[in-house]
Amino acid sequence: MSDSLANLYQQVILDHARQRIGYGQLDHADAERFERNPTCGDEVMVRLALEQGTDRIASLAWQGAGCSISTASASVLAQLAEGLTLTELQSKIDAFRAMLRERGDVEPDEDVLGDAVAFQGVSKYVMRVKCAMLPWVAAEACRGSLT
Amino acid sequence: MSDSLANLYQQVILDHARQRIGYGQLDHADAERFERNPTCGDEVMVRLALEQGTDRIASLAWQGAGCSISTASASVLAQLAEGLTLTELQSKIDAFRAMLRERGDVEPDEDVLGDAVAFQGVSKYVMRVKCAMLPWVAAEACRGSLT
Amino acid sequence: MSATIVDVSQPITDHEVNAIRRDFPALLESVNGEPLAYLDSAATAQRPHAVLDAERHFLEHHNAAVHRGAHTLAGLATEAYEDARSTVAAFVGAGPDEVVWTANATDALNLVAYGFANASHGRGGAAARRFALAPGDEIVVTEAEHHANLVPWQELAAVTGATLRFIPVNDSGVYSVGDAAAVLSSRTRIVALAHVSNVTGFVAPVAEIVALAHARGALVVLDACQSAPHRALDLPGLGVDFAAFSGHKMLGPTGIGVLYGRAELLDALPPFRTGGSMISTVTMTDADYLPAPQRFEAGTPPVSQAIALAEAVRYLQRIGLDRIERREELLAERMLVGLAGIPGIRTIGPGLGVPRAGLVSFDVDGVHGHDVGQYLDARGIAVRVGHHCAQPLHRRLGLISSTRASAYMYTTTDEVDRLLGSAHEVRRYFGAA
Amino acid sequence: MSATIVDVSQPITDHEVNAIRRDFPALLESVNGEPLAYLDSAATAQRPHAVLDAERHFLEHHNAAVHRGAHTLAGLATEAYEDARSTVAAFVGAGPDEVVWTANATDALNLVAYGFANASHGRGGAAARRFALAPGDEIVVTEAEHHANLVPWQELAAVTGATLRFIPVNDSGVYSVGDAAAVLSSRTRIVALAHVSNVTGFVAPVAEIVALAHARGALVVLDACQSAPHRALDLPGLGVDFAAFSGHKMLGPTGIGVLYGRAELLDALPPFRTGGSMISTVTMTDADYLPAPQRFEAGTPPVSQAIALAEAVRYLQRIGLDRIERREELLAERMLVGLAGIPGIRTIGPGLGVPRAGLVSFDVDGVHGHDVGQYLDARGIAVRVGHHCAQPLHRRLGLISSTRASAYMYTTTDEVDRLLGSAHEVRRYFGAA
Ligand SMILES: Cc1ncc(COP(=O)(O)O)c(C=O)c1O
Ligand SMILES: Cc1ncc(COP(=O)(O)O)c(C=O)c1O
Ligand code: FES
Ligand code: FES
Repeated sequence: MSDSLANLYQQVILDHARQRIGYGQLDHADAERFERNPTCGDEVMVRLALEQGTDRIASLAWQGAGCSISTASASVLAQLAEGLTLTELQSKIDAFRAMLRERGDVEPDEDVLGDAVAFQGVSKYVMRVKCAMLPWVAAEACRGSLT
Repeated sequence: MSDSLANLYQQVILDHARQRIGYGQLDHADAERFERNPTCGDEVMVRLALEQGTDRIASLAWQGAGCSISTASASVLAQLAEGLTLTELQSKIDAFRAMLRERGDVEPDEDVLGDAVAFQGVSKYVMRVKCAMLPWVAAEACRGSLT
Repeated sequence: MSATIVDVSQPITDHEVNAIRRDFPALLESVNGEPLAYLDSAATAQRPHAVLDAERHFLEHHNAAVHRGAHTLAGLATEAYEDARSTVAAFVGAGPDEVVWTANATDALNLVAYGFANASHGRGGAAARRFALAPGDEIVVTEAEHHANLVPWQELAAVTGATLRFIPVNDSGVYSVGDAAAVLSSRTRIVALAHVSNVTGFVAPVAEIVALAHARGALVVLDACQSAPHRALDLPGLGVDFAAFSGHKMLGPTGIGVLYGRAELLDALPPFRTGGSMISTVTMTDADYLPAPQRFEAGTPPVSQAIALAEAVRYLQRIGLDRIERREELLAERMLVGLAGIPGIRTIGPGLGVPRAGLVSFDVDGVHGHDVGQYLDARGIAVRVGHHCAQPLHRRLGLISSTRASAYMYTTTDEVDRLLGSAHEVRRYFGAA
Repeated sequence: MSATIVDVSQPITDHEVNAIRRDFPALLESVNGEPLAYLDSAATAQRPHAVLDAERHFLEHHNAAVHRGAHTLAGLATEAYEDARSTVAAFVGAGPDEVVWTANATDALNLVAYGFANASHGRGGAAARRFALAPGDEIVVTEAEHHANLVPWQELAAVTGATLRFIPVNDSGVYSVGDAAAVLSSRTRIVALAHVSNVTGFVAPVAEIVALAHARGALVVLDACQSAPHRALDLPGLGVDFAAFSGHKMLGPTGIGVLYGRAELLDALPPFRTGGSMISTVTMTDADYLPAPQRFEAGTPPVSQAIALAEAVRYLQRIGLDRIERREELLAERMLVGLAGIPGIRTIGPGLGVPRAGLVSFDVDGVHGHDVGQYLDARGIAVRVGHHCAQPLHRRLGLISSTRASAYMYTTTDEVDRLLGSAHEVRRYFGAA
């Protein structure tokens, strides 16, 4: 059992779930999006602020209640997003989604995804893929509203 | 196959189905009852006339459309009923019903049932028991309305 | 089935049928001392080992409640269940979100009718307003419908004040596109028709009627009960808006039916049954509904039945729907020619040369349907007698009941010939000839 | 099951459980390298060989459409199907005409709610007028209901103008007869309640509430989903007017549920689904309905599922419902004591010493339900996490979700202990302790 569990709950994930990078409000947000997983009722609000006059992300913040996977995923996302252009953000979202859909068949690129590669193990748990995607789906919608 | 078929369609039944004793109207009826088998749509109207001032059946007539079993059964009933008191009629109806419910375990009494004993084989065909009972149920209701 | 499939445009051969039959345990039964000739597949089909095994395997190894659990079995069960939906959806050319599991085809048709009724009662919000009916609106069915595609529309008309009209059939029990055009109008909101009649075997001109209906702003509901099991179906290609069929007529289980609906319509139609698994948020006073198909699947769905049905579909695809259709055409022709040649027997439905499904209904002059059925049964031949849930059609044809022999991919030429042989004798036996 | 049953008042012993388990193939599965501990029977139960075999035997030898055929197989199928009805009816103390097959319990509850709705829309003639609701009438449910016994009543209220009221629960999720009395009034027309809560395990004071309701002229609808599988039921004895339960929670198949209704009421309630097999005469404009139960069984019913469910009932009866109830009481107590003793774990529902069913739901402070479920699953323990289709109850208890462990006759003491052991560790693992 320990194998399968450790594969899903990588230490990075457990840590992020506790640290919650980017948890909170923003003084000013250029976009915000609320997402909900109807199966479990988990919710996340993602807010995004750009560096003035650019399409570069100044800060991504989130609030909500969810499982350790969705929480850690939001934390990782907030960490990763800062300083990216919206286009760069989208390519990371695409890479993250591709990794989760692959069921672990392709080795994810740590240069692109950073801590988010820890979620590779989630791809084997169909019911949890949605957990991991939840904040990223919200961020993708934020980007969509800005472009 | 011929065994099982001959057991159901006794020659007496096939003959009665063609002869249709008692088929038609009555000039005057003391009671009448319409019965319908909702599964197959078959219908029978049974009419009953008493000898004036008595409870003795002068005549039982019927009309309707049905299978050979229900038709023969009406014919046999009409033949049997003439001259019976209403109480005697009821005891024949009871004996007929008992025979059909027995699934052939008890030897029916030909003195009581006459040609109707030919319906013993019907008792093995759950779907056809209703066919055989149809006119008798109508006759029973006629009797009920007169007593 | 061990037969090697050669040419997909050719009917299944007699030889292949013999191989196919070994997959169906019930076909080995004897009845009244005779080998069973099962000519009642239009009522319910028999099931191959593969289907029985698939359901049992699921129940012995992966059984769990779907969509609600986080544990491994629940995950496996959910995956198998949703894969089954994709398989059955693809079978009729649809997307997985366009397929709703129901209890049977009747339930699927009621789901649509109640969706309209609920919309008419103001349920379902703005999106559902397009389904609301009122006096002046018309619902059109044909005179040949199965009660399942008639009575729900009568009820819908009764509770909304809409008018039910019908496309009449001729003395053979069939109708033309022109007959339909004469009844449809700009008041028509719904046209409900059978793809293949379960009594006459008539194949409806669906695409033409869809064109007529859509030109008048009406939606088309197809009763595909007698087509889905027997011919390749492309529902989006046909253009119908909703369609219904049943598992048990296509080698699958009872307890499951399928509603197809165009995605856009399903997402707007108000729910039918309400309860668990079809809501997102529930308070004591209110509930929000999930999108289709979940919004129509209240409570624990027919999980093992869905998995078995997907296996049935795979079995049908292995044999080939076109080859099944061809084979049944040949059998229908043989029945039709044979029966029409027997004095005192009148066949119902399209004549020779007109496309028809693998079934023939007939009337035996002077012999009641139940006696015909019983006589054939004594010879091991299982046919259906009665009104086949189509009383108005029988009334129109001057009949109370008829006898129906229906074939499937596993029906042998010999079985048809046994039917014909016995049909020859039946009138004499009952003294009608 | 080879165990010899000794004393019908004693709980099933550990030894007997081991024998029983051999009848259930799915209990032999491994999950993540650990033997499966299936503690999710309140969602769906596993099926014994006897039930799987009975269904398969029917399908291999007697499969045919019921009620419509005159041939031998159709007769055998109809007989088996109606015998199954009698068996299940007797199981709850009812007559065969008081039992309607439905798709699941949710469907059964919707059938009743739609019966009232249709009566309110003027359907069903004079006999149905007693079911018509109008503004001013009240429908009463409890705050602890499963969505299946809540949302249909919300819909009924919405389309009739009736008001939905509820019996509130206390901080443990339970309510008293007094709480019910405070809500019921002469305006109450329907009281709908669960016999046993699927979240708290609370056993409702049904007889007392029936007395209150009947004194006010209201009808009582019982959700018996969590009682019928686990304790002896005498529905006429309890006095309820309608009751619903599902096959899949009582060792039987999915795709079948049961509605019980007092004969007099069932014969007066307007139909729900319409179509074949539930009518006597149909014209193009109108239909006459058969009496109950047929009038509620439109289309091809779940035939093989009914036969399997009857076998499940016989299996339950062989074990003994009282002994099952006793056994589950012991297991519930063990779970309750064990879980309540773990720091950071809060159990929901009645406390020790109060009757409860064999299930316990709990909240783990600082750990999300899905993480709890996943953690247990990695140890082979299958539990349910989420709102268990009872969002209002969870909201009332200040929770979004909970973890539920539920036992059945085949649950071992060891499985409960494995649950308790892992529950001890879960907070530490996720850094919450
Ligand atoms: C108390 C209760 N009511 C109703 C239901 C609904 O049963 P089904 O999903 O079988 O319709 C369930 C089970 O999910 C339940 O536990
Ligand atoms: C044409 C047609 N429509 C509808 C039905 C109803 O199907 P089911 O009884 O499976 O709901 C049938 C079969 O009985 C049918 O042949
Ligand atoms: S369990 Fe809800 S998002 Fe993870
Ligand atoms: S078949 Fe209808 S009464 Fe015999």
